[in-house]
Formats: sequence, C-alpha cells, structure tokens
Amino acid sequence: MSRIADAVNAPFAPVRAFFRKHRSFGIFVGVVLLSIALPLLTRVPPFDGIQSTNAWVNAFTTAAIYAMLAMGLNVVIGFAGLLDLGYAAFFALGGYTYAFVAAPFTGIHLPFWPMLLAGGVVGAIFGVLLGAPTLRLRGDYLAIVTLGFGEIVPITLMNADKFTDGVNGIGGIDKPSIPGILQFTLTNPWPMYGLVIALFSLIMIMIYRLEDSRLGRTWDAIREDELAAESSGVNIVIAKLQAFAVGASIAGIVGVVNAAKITIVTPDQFRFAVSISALAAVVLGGMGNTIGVATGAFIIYLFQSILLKQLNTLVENINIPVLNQIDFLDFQYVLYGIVLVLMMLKRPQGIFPARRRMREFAPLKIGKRGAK
Amino acid sequence: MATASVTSSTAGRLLGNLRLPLSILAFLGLALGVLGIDQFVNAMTLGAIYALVALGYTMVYGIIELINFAHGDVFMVGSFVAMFISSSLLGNEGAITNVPMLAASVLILFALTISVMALLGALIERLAYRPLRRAPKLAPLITAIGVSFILQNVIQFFFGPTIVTVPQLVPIEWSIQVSGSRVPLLNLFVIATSVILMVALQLFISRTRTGRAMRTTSMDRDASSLMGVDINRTIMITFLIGSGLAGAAGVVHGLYYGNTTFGLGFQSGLKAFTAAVLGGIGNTAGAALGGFLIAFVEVGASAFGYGRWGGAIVFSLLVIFLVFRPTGLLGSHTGDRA
Amino acid sequence: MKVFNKKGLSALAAVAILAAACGGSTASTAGKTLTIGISFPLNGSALASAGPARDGALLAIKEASIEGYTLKAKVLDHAKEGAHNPDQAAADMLTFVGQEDVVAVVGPFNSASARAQIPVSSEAGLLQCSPSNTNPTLTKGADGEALRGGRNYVRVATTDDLQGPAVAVYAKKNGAAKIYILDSTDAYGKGVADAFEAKFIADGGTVVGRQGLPTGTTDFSAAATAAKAAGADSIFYGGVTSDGAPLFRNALAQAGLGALPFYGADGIYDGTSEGSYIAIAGANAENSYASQAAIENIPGKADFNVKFKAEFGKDAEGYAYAGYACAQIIIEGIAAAVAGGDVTRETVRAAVVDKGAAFETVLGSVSFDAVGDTTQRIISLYKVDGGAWKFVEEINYGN
Amino acid sequence: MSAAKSGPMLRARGVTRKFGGLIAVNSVDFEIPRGSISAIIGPNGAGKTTFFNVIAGIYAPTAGTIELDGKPLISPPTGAGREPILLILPTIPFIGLAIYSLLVVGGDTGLVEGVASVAAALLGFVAALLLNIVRPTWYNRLIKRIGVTRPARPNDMVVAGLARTFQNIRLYKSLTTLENILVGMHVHMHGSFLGALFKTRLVREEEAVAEQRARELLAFVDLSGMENELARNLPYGKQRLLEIARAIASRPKLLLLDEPAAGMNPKETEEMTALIRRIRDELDITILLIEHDMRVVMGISDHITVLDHGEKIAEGLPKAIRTNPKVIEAYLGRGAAAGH
Repeated sequence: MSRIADAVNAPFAPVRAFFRKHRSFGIFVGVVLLSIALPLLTRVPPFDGIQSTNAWVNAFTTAAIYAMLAMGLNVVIGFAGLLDLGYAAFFALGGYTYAFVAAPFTGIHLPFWPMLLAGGVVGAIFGVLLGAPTLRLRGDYLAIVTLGFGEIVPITLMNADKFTDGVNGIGGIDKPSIPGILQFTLTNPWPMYGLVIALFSLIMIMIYRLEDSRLGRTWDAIREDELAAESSGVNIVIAKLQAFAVGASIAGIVGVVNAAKITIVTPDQFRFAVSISALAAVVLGGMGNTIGVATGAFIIYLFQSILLKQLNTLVENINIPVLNQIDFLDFQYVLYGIVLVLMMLKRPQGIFPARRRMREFAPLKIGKRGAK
Repeated sequence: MATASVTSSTAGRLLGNLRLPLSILAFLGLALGVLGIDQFVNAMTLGAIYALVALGYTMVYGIIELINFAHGDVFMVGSFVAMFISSSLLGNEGAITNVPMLAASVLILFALTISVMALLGALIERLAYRPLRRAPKLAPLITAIGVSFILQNVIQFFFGPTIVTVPQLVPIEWSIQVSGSRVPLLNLFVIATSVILMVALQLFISRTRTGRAMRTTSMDRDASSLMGVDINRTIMITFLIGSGLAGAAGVVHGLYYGNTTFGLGFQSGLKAFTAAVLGGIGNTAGAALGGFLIAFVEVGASAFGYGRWGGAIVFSLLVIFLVFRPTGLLGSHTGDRA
Repeated sequence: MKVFNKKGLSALAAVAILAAACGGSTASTAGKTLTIGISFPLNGSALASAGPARDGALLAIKEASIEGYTLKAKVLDHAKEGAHNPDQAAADMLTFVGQEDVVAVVGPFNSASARAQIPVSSEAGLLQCSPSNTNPTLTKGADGEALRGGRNYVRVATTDDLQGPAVAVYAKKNGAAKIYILDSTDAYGKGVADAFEAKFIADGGTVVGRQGLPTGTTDFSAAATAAKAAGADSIFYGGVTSDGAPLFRNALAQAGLGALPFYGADGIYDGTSEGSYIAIAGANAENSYASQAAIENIPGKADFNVKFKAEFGKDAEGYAYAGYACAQIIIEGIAAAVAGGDVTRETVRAAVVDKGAAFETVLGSVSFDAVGDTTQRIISLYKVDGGAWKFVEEINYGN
Repeated sequence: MSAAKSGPMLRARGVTRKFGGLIAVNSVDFEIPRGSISAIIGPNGAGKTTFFNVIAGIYAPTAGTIELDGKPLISPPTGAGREPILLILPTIPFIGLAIYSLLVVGGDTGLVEGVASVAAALLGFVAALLLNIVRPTWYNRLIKRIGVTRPARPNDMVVAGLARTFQNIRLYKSLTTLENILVGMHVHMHGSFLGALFKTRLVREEEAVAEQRARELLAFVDLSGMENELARNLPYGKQRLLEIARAIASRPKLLLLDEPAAGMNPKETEEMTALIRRIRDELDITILLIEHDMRVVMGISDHITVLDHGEKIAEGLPKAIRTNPKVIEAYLGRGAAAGH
C-alpha cells in the first residue's frame, strides 16, 4: 500500500515496514528528500548548463503546482471515473479568489495563509454548483458540460471587467509572507519552493488517506459498477459530488498558490490547454495512481518546458540539415494528443500502473463461467 | 377544419402527429417575424451547417454511445480538404459564373471531399476506437480527445495557424428579391444542400438493409449481432456516413464563408454537440432540429447586439436541457435515471 | 535564434551532444561579457509577429561594439501551445535575473506577459525594454503604479489609448457619421473599441450599434446584417486579424456593405503575407483603414532594410524596427555606463530610465517620460489601396 | 415497530410495470412471511427479474405499492412534472431582484447588486437541487404535500434493510475480496470525510472493526484465506459466494438472490442450498430467490410464487405447486396438463 515508501526504500525491508505502517510520514520524508535531491541534481552537468539553479528551482515549483493539479484531477477521473474537461476553471476560480482580495485592483490586502483555505472552499462550492445539475446524468455528458464550463469561466472573467479587470487580469498580487520572519520575493524562488513542496506532500497524504477510506472505496465501487454500488447502499450522486468537490477544492487551493507565485491572473492563463495538460498527466501517470500522476505531470512539464527548448538549441548547434528547419516547440501541443491516444491504446494503465486500475483495464482472463 | 364525420379521436390523433411540424412552423414564423428576412436567412444557413455536423455526433452516439470529441475536428479537416481540392487540384480561384461549369465543379468538390472524409472517419474508427470497443467507457472518450488534438496539429503543421482562404465558387452577387430583401443564392444553395443530404440520410436509414442494421445495432448491439448483423461493418458505415456529412459541411462552410482555420473544429464541435443534445442525442431528425435551433439562438443574440453572450447562452441552453430534459426535444436515448 | 549560437559547434562528437545542447545557450561568463536577454513568444502562431522583433534586436546586438566588452544575446521563448504564456515569461525572466552577466532584456511582446515579467525584473533592478507593449495599464493607473516600483521598464511603442482616438479623429475627418462597432471581446479589442467609441461620440459622431464576438467566431453574417439594418455608413473593428477582422469584412461584403470604409487599429495592420488581413479579405480589403502606434517615416528605414535583408535573407517588417530600437537604447545605456566606469544592472538601468535626453534610434529620437512611456507619441494611419497598406497620415500626440 | 414485526417481511400490492406497450409485470400481489425462504419461479420471460428489480428499487413501478417490514417504500412516482418548479422556486426572488437591480437601478450600484442577486439565485438553485438529490426526510414530507412522490432508490432500499445479488454476478472486479465486503458494509459505517482526512481515532477503530467483521463474513461463506485475492481472479462459484457475502454485509432483513445456483455443478448447488439455509437460520435473514433449478427451489423453499407473462398464476407450498395444473401448463405448454 505504501508505494512511496517502496520507491524510496526498496532494499531496506525493516525501514519499508516502518513506512508501511506510517505512510503519511513516509510520503513526507520521501517528498522532502526528493525536493532536496532535485536542486542538487541541477548542480551537476549537463543540467547545470541549461539554466541557473534558481531557474531550475522555479521550474520545479511550477512543475509541482502542475503535479498537484493533476493529483486533484486524478481524484475525479482516476478514483471516481468521471471525466472532467473543465478542470482549469476551478484553478482559475482559486486564483481569482486570492487576486480579488490581495491586489491593488481592489485595494484589499488580506493575508495569504487563510486564503489558501478560502480558495479550497470556493473551488468546492463551484464544484458542487457545476456537479449538482450534471452528475445525475451519464458520465459522458459530464465531460461536455465541464468542457463548456471550462470555456465559460474564462469568458466570464474576461467580460466581467468591473470585477476582474477583464483581459488585463489582476496584477501585482501580494506575495505570501510570514510576518517578521520571511517575505517571499520573486527573484528568490526558494521560499515558494518550500511552500509548494509542503503543500504537495500535504495534498498527497490527504489523497492517499481518502483513497483508503470508506469514501475512497465508494469511489472505487462506482467506477467499477454503478448499479452494484447502488445496490450496496451507496448514494452514487452524493459520492460523485464529493469526488468532484474534492478535485475542485484542490484546484482552488493550487490556484491561490499559483496566483501568489506569478503575481498576476489573466483569463488566458486558464484556457482549455491547462485542463488538457492535466488530463495528459493523469493518463500518462496512470489513472487512479496518485504518485504516478504526480510523476507524469513532472515529466510532461519538464519535457515541454525544458527538453523541447534544448532540442531546438541542439539541432541548431549541430546543423542537421532537415531537423534544423523544425521548431520542436511547435510540438508542445500535439504532445498531449499523442500521449492521450497512445497511452489509451497501448498502455491504458499508465507508465506507472496503479494496482487497481491496471487490473480493470487488463483484458478479462477468466470468462463469466470460466471456472466451470 | 374537422368535418362532422371525423370523430374527435381521429382529429386528436391527427393533431398529435402534427404537433411537432406545427410547432416548428410556428417557431419559424415567429423567428421570421422577430428577426426579419435577412437574419432569418442567416440563421437558416448557419443552422444547415450545424445540423450537418450534429448528425455525425448523434449517429455515432446512437450506435456506440461515444461522444466523438474528434468529430468537430473531422469537420474542420473536411473544410481544409475541400479547400485543398478546390484550390490546388481543381485550380479554382474565385467565383465561377458559367453555370454548367459551376455545377460540375461543385459536384466534383462534394464527391471528392465526402469520399476523402468518409475514409478518414473510417480510418479513425478502425485505428483509435475499435481496439477499445470492450474497454471501460472512459478509454475511447479520452482517445477521442487525443484524436481531436492530433487532427488540429496535423492541419496546423501543413496549413499554418492562420486563417486560410477558400475559393467561393458560387458568386456572392447572385441573389433573388424576397419582399424587398436581397437573399443571396449562395445561402439558398447551402440550405438546399443540407436539406437534401439530411433527407437522403433519413431515407437511407429507414429504407435500406444497412440502415436497418444501424438502427437495430443502436438499440441492442448484442441482439442484432445474434441476428446476423455484422457489428463492425455497421459501426464503420456509421463513421463513414457521419464523417462524410462532416466533409459535406466542410465544403459548404468553405463555399459560404470563404475561409477556414485549424481552430474551427473546437467551437463548432461544441455547438454541434449541443445541437445534438437539444434535439435528443441518438435521434437524427432531432440533431437537425437542434442545429437550426442553436443557429437561431446565436443569430438572434447577434442581431440584437448580444453576440458577446452568444456562447454563454448556447451553453446555458445545454445545461438547462441536461437538467430538465436530458432526452432532448425528440430524444429516444435517455440519460441515466435521476 | 537561427543566427545565434551556431559557431563552430557542428563538429561535436556524439558523446558531447547532450552537454553541448545544454551548454549551448549559456554564454561563458569569462571576463567582460555582457549579455542582453531577448524574451519573446517564438513558436506557433506567435512567431509571425514576434519573430521580426527578435531579429531586429539580434541585428542591433551583432552590430554593436563596446570597447573592452563582448556583447552577447540570449534568446528565451515563452510561447506555449502556440501562444505567449505569462507563467513561462516570468520563469524566463527569472532565468535572466539568475544569469549575472545579463544587464538588460528586450521584451516581452505581449502586455499580459509584461505584467508577469515586470514584477520579477523590477525586484532585481533589471532593465526591460518592450518594442510592442501598448496596454496603458502597464505604466498608468493603480496597476501601473504597483508594477512600476522598480522603475526599470520602458517601451518604444506608444499606448493603445491613443490609437482608438486617433482612428476616430481620422474616421470623422473621412466623413464617418454613423458607425457600427464590433470588438473581439478581449482586452485589446474591447479596449481599443472603447477608446474609439468615446472619442467618436465626443466629436459628435453617432454609434448606431456595438457588440462583441469572441475569437473563434466564424459566422459574422448576423453582425453584418445588423450593421446594415442599423444604417451604418462606416464600420470599426476592435481586434486583431486572427480574431476575425477579415471574416467580418467579407461578411459585410456578402451583406452588400462591401463599399463602406472599414476602420481598425494596429491589430489588422499586418502586411500582406499569408494569414494577414489583406490576404484573407482579398479584394474586400480595399477601403480599409488601420493605425499603428509607431512612426511610419522611420528616418533610418532604407538603410535598415538593406542591413536586415543581408543578415536574415528576408524583408524587415512589423516590429523589426522597434526591436532594433530597443536593443539600440539598451546598448546606448551600456555605453553610458561604461563611460561612467561601472557596468552593473543598476548603472545600465539608471542610464536608460533616468536619462532625461533622447536616444538616437532607427525610429528617430526617442525619450521616455516619468513612467517609462515613449514621448514619441505618433500614430500612423494606413489605407488599403491596390492590395497593400499605404501610409496616409500621422497624428502626433507628442509635445 | 412492534406492530410491523408481526406482519409479513415484504408486502407487494398490485405491482405493475410496463415498458412502453409491454407489460412485464401485471398487478401482482405478493407477501413474504417473516423468516421464510420464498421463491419466485416461472418460465423465461415471465417477469421474474423485472419484479425483482422493482422490489430492489431499480425500476419504479407503473402501479402498486411495496412495503418492507411494514414501511411503505415504493409506489409509482407522481408529480414529476412539478419537480422543476421546486428547483426554480428559490431562485425567483433573486432573479427578480437581479432584473430590478440591473434594469431599474442600473449603473455601478445596480451592477454590483445585480451580479450578487444572480449569484444568490444560482446558489438557491443549487441548494434546491442538492436537496432534491439528497432528499432528507423533511424534504420528502414537504414535496409530498405538493403531490410529488418518488419511489425509494436502490440505496434507500439497502438502508431500509434489503440486499440483493445479481443474475450475472456484479462484483467490483478489481477490488480485493475484503474490499468488496467493506463496500457492502457501507451503510453501517459512519466515517466522515474529515474523519478520513485526519484519520481520527473513531475512523481507525471503525475500520478495524469493519475489517474484523468482513473476515468473519468471508469465513461464513467459506472464503477464508482469500482476503487479498482480486474478485476478478476468483473462480465462478466463489464469485457467487462473495457476492452473497457482500450482500449480507449490509445486515439486511430481506435478502434477494437472483438465480444463486445458476451455472453450478450438483455439488456446488448442494453447498449453495446449505448456505442459504444457514443464512436464514444463523443470521435470521428472510430470503427471496429466483431460481430455475427446480431441485433447488423445491428442496429449500417454504413458499413458492409462480409468475407467467407477468401475472401470478399460483402460490403456495412446494408440494402444491408441483401438482398445480396451471403451473405445469405454463412450463410445458398448453395441453400438457390435460394430457398428463
């Protein structure tokens, strides 16, 4: 059960047993170790040549934000089996919630920390707002309605310029601070990195706990067989709403952090591409597999933000005639499509399959009456 | 109108059968009155295009219960194929005023585009959807989204990200006068083409063996398989037809607007899907009806200066229908029980 | 990017490829190298407009020579999914900040990216010069004040708030009395349309209809018919070509309004290449008017065009001049700092921002006001004539 | 309560279910004595499974009522057309306020108030919708007053004390055996959302107790030692057992078994029969089953009801049913009874 502990402590059986028992602690230790190891790694060639450590740390911070988004979406898609294509909308709502109360645009300056919670609450409210009318319907209708919702939210943010400053977005958002101890700045990415890492492990722990709880089992049951779940006494609409609200509130919280990090929110930041990139991360990492999904998000982010750029520089430098003409950055977008199609056809369980999801997608080995 | 010899029950039944056509006529009359003839023609033309695209959604949904996200982009590819055939293969540059030449060019254009698109649709079905026929429902849905992205990017790769012009073969100057308003023949041509194709589709579904196979398959796949219907062939034919219609819509779009762009599929796909839901997904006549309805809403919004909110209104309609009437106006397929 | 970082690396062995790839873009920090960062969205649909600005800047940096120093350029691309991405723009700015020999940055291209970048560069005291940001709120108003904290941002393009009124003045002069306005509902399109509307009404014109149709709209026939029904004698479109300006123009023609004058701002002034307003609208583009927040009669234009063609093998267009001018201003600032004996980010910044006098650039003499906006407030107006944009006149708001 | 205890466990009155023009179940009256093992039999297409599904809350009846343990739970839905009114009702004052603010007040003040009113209307709508989904008892009473009734849904029936299995086993195939049982215990666990997040002592204890009970249940159906097997990997016979164990986990008063012995060999069938008896005797659960295998039905049932073409044609003790000419005719065709 404690996958993270497995990953970190593979050879040490007693340690492994300890972390199996104290999984939350194990996740925390694993994430912290990783978050120390990553910046160290960037000091080593070839990574040190790509960009400065500060820029790397900033990239990791963004990747972790993206990974948290993917983990939240995974609750909706991987656990409850609901396809949410407008996930970026909740991300946007979280961001605008903070921007609205912590920027010169409104002149209000509330502190950052309680707003984290507020972002989650706003996300959850809108999750229920959208989920209640649609979750009673077929799963694929939900996909379309959320897709539309994902379109409507940026459009509304754009048009309601009295409240959101329209396309300009809200800028100059307050950076977090711990009064008297630490003021976050934009040129020093380390405090934000620390904050994101802490939040990342917290969210991961929470998600793992939910997965193993009564609620998590309910989601599993719904995903596997809705009718059977109902006949086990599960109120499927409420359980789905809960999944939707959990996913949305994670997006809301992450939206607050994201707004505080970039210090500006504009409607264009929350377009369909964001939802799709999170979906691609979920599919790549394996639906239902929290740690796999987080890793998938890291891979996709670093691939498109760092590797493709380097590929461009590479082919230009070594002058390969045909490749030279290709701008690899043009392939950022098609990457999502390829990931979605290929993974579904060839490896639906993801590159890091979750125990449960892997089996559900595997072909039936035993027929209905195979044992007879 | 009922004579004394007609019993009230027959009259009632007659009225029941006529309720839909009558309400459609009433709606059209109202729309004509409110919008005026110019905007009415605009709406009908736009509706014709939406209807053609919506048919593809509804047919595929009817038969394999898959929302084919890629269908909007199949329409988009259709518009590019039409553009390519028209300008590069046929060498057209603009309007053709010679009527026989025009008819020949347009016919060839339709035939080629529809064939290419039908093949593309079948190819997508074969490669991306058929292997997932027995997989959990989420799998083909996600694949469809992936296909949609790939189609967009392939087109963007070959034709660039900008708006591309398409030769408008039918001269836009040709028009007739209707009660003092100038109605371009081009609009009438678009509406007529669409109506002809839709009628042909209805005939195909109700009169031919394959059409009947499609209907039985959509009702119960396993049962019709037992009765000797080749399911794979039937599904493939559904995709052939749906994509062919999207190709036709692509041709019509190009002729009417004179341009296309790689992002066309997303917006129009969403609207066409809404049309399919409004009409009752799985129901071909409903899809057509929904297409026209959406067009009237959009054109109406734009005509009165609320174009800014057109998208939001359409989307709200979708949600309202999903909540209060998930079966749509003429729906046969229901949403899951509440 | 194609000219940069190409020298002598082609013979690298396969083993060294990865290292070369990663090390390629970082200049060696030996001794007296100074780097000028270039930050634009450079792939997908963003490349067409931002590419020339980058090339202009690269050309200026290549030409420049400052005794005792090597000038280098470092290009970072913040486009994602084919469009500018503010998040990536901020990340790129952080990369520049983290690289000690970067003394100033040319860019960004889009106002939204600027809003994400300026807080970062301002904290680090790193000078930024944008060739193309025209959104007034970057320097004015409450937002501008918050952003302006570090006084490190200047721009050579004048602000949008002047374009709309300039077109309104011209349209009025051109005989427009009853105008129909359509905008693309986004910040740029709606902003410029609002400014136009206000000025047009103030000057005694009548707005017979106004609405917005968002990017991605393909059907403009209803709006065209509405314009016709409203009895408009002129049309204004606030938005850029890809929002649908030429589609609206075609729809107007189809509705029988092809002869009406069609006004727009710099969003439709995009040359004649593939995908441009003129290319899409074709013959319908005649009698269209556009503006540009830049000087048309660029003093050094002919000379620059020759140099540009020689360097890149293509004609200079769009923002190539402004990109060149930005780099020129920065280089002048560096030269001033060198003359002062101390080249740091702060001295370069001060040399540019705090200098009262004008810079001599390809755009002519440029100086900045207290908030970093150019004092060269010239709006040029163009008309489509014979399938190409022809300069008609300029309106100078400078003092 | 005490009055209910004496009556039948389940009472169906005039239950009818139509699909379009087809009448699957036609006005069936039916009672299950407390503590009995009852069976419904009938030829293929007699409407047995439809009747089952009506009892389980999956299909709403077209007519008729069903009481479980004296509580009326299922009746045809009424006033469905009035439900949207309930959803819109709470929004009307806010929409009115919004229109007033935006159009009459106007300007900046009006805009702010208008937007706030629209938001309030939306919230009101969703609140009404949520009530409509959750349906607390007071809400049910309220809507009953305006004539809206909805039959209990499958999960409501489970709460009321009914559990079922399916003809073509529906397990959570990628969950383990133990997890399947734990899902079955859902209605008797109370671990809250926050409890799970913070892993409170209450939740941990409840989980431990539940797991213990799940193991006991597995032992009861003789699946000990298979706790961590995936349901998918169990052989067919054991999947049946697991499904029954999952149903019992919800501590039902009445257990519906849909062809529990289908596809089993004689030995397995015998074991299944014994298990069904044990469930009744040891766990005190009343049982209703549909079965094709006459040996099972005759051997186990106290009480048999025969359906044909959706109608009840006979009921009574096994012995009486066996010789009932109507039943023989239904099974063997017209004339068979006479010729016998």
